[in-house]
Amino acid sequence: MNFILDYYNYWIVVFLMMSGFYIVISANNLVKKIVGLNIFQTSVFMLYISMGKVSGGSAPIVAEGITQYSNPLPHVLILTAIVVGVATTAVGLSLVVRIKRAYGTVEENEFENKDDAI
Amino acid sequence: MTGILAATCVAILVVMAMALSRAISAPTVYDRILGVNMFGTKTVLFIAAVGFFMGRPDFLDIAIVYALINFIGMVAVLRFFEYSAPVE
Amino acid sequence: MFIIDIISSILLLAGAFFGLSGAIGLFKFPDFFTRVHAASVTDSISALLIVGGLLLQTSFDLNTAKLMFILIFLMITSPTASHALAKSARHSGLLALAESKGKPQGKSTNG
Amino acid sequence: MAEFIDLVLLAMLAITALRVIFLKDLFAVVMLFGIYSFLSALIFVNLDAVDVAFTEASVGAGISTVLMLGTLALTGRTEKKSPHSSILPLFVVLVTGGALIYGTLDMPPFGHADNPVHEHVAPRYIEQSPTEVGLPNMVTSVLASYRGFDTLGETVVVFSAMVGVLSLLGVVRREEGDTPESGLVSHQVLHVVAKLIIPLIILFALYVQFHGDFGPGGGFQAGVIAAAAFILYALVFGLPKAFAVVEPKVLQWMASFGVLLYASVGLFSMYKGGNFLDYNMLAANPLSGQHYGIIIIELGVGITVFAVMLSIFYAFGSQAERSNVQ
Repeated sequence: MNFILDYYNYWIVVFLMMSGFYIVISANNLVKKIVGLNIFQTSVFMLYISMGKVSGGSAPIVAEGITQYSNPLPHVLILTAIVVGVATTAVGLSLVVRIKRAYGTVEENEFENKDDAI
Repeated sequence: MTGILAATCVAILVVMAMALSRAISAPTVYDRILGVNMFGTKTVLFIAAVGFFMGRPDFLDIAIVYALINFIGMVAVLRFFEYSAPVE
Repeated sequence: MFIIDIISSILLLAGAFFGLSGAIGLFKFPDFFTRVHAASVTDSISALLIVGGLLLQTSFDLNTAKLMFILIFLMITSPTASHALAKSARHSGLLALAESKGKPQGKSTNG
Repeated sequence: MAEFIDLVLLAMLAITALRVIFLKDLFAVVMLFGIYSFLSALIFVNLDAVDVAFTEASVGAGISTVLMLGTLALTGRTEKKSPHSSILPLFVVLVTGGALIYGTLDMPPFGHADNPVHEHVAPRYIEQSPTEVGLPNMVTSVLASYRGFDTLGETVVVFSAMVGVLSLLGVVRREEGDTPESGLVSHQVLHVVAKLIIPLIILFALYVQFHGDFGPGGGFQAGVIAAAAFILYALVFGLPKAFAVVEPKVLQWMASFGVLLYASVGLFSMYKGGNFLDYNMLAANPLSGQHYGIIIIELGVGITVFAVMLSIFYAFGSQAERSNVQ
């Protein structure tokens, strides 16, 4: 039982990561692929934050009467990673828009054999 | 008092789960939006209640952000949904 | 102090009850417009009651102001969102149960 | 209780992710992705990462979802059936997942205070930063002061994302009256409510910007929230009116100004005789120097993020409006 309590967080994170991965490699639509990429990314964030948690700890903002704080370092790394993540998502989506304009479709199997029209 | 707060948190969690199941399998697309919206407002209440339950209610800012983003997301869904309403 | 705790408990529990009844209404009611009705009305009242209950737990500091902000925000946006949603649905041709005479809803776009 | 909440939220996340796999209606996929972001932000709150939750709720659930919806308006809302069989992807995913699960068994157990992560630099940040930097919010201290150079890099990445999106899509300035149907014209109630709400949102963004040293918040979040206010305006009243409020050209200037403001703080501290981004040199007293430095660079970050998010939205929105006219 203790074993499960120690690791369930990581296992669910792996499950989410694999769901995102499955969407990325099996989806035919590019927008859905980007959603899958975001799901994958969020699960990585969750892995980092899980590692930073100290049980019985509190949020790393100094307040009276609190002795145990969680680790602030993963929080900093992930905070900036989220903003960079949305930036890359935006670039990816604008590529999707350009593909739609060039080929008239965003389904992978419909444009993969066409000539380079961009 | 903590017992009451815990009961409230659990009740809100149950409501969130029901709204989520509505958003997952809805008869019409509008029902789905309704489920998502309800999920959002209940999340706001959940964060507020859990903050008091855990004894650090300083983090109500996050609840405010949720309320705000939930509304904007709702407007965005309606706006872009009207654009692409004819199903291809 | 004791009285305030009791009042706040009653408000919190009532809020939870209304929230639950709204969620049940989301499943039980026959057509979309009645479901909007169930969801939006209970949403507002449960937000009012729960935030009200929490307000009594604060000691009139920054948290009180934030809770008031949440309350005002929810009281403005939640009914608006429901209204806009119902209006969009109506414009797109979704019919109420009485109008569609028991026929299945037309716009089933469930994937 | 914390574990129970954590478990319930993780279960909801797993169900949402599973449902996203099988849905073909992309509108529903994007809405469920919004729920997914909200749920992960809730988990971050539960795991004590309030700043991260703040960012995820505003950036992940807000901006990403709006951008995806804007793309869907252009690319159509249903996914066609894939001609490939799903056996091979499933096999790859199962093998990778199995390997990762096997890998987690070597990880330190969840939540123990003596894990390796908590032993290297973290104790120094927790113990020293309130006296060295003088701020209660350790995340802001580490983000803006100890790892200030890293954050400068992130700001530049965000800026270059704007350059990328604008060079791919471009912002088209439209004539007034070109699209009379622009915006949610028939929703009178939304118009009134949006006018009420937008000042409140901007006020809240300013609060987040300048209260970020003491509570959750900071430049990244404030920039996104302020951009969200303008996005709401553009959604309700139409892009041409939003262009009249903030011109796309102005946004490009603002984005560059934010990055330059950040970098110039670093150069100024070098001029004063310290290292790059050494805030101790900014004032006679090191603590107030840290304070000035953090406030100025957070302002730079806020301005850049605001301008970048809004101009990315403008780019997508003007594409969507153009396709609507055709």
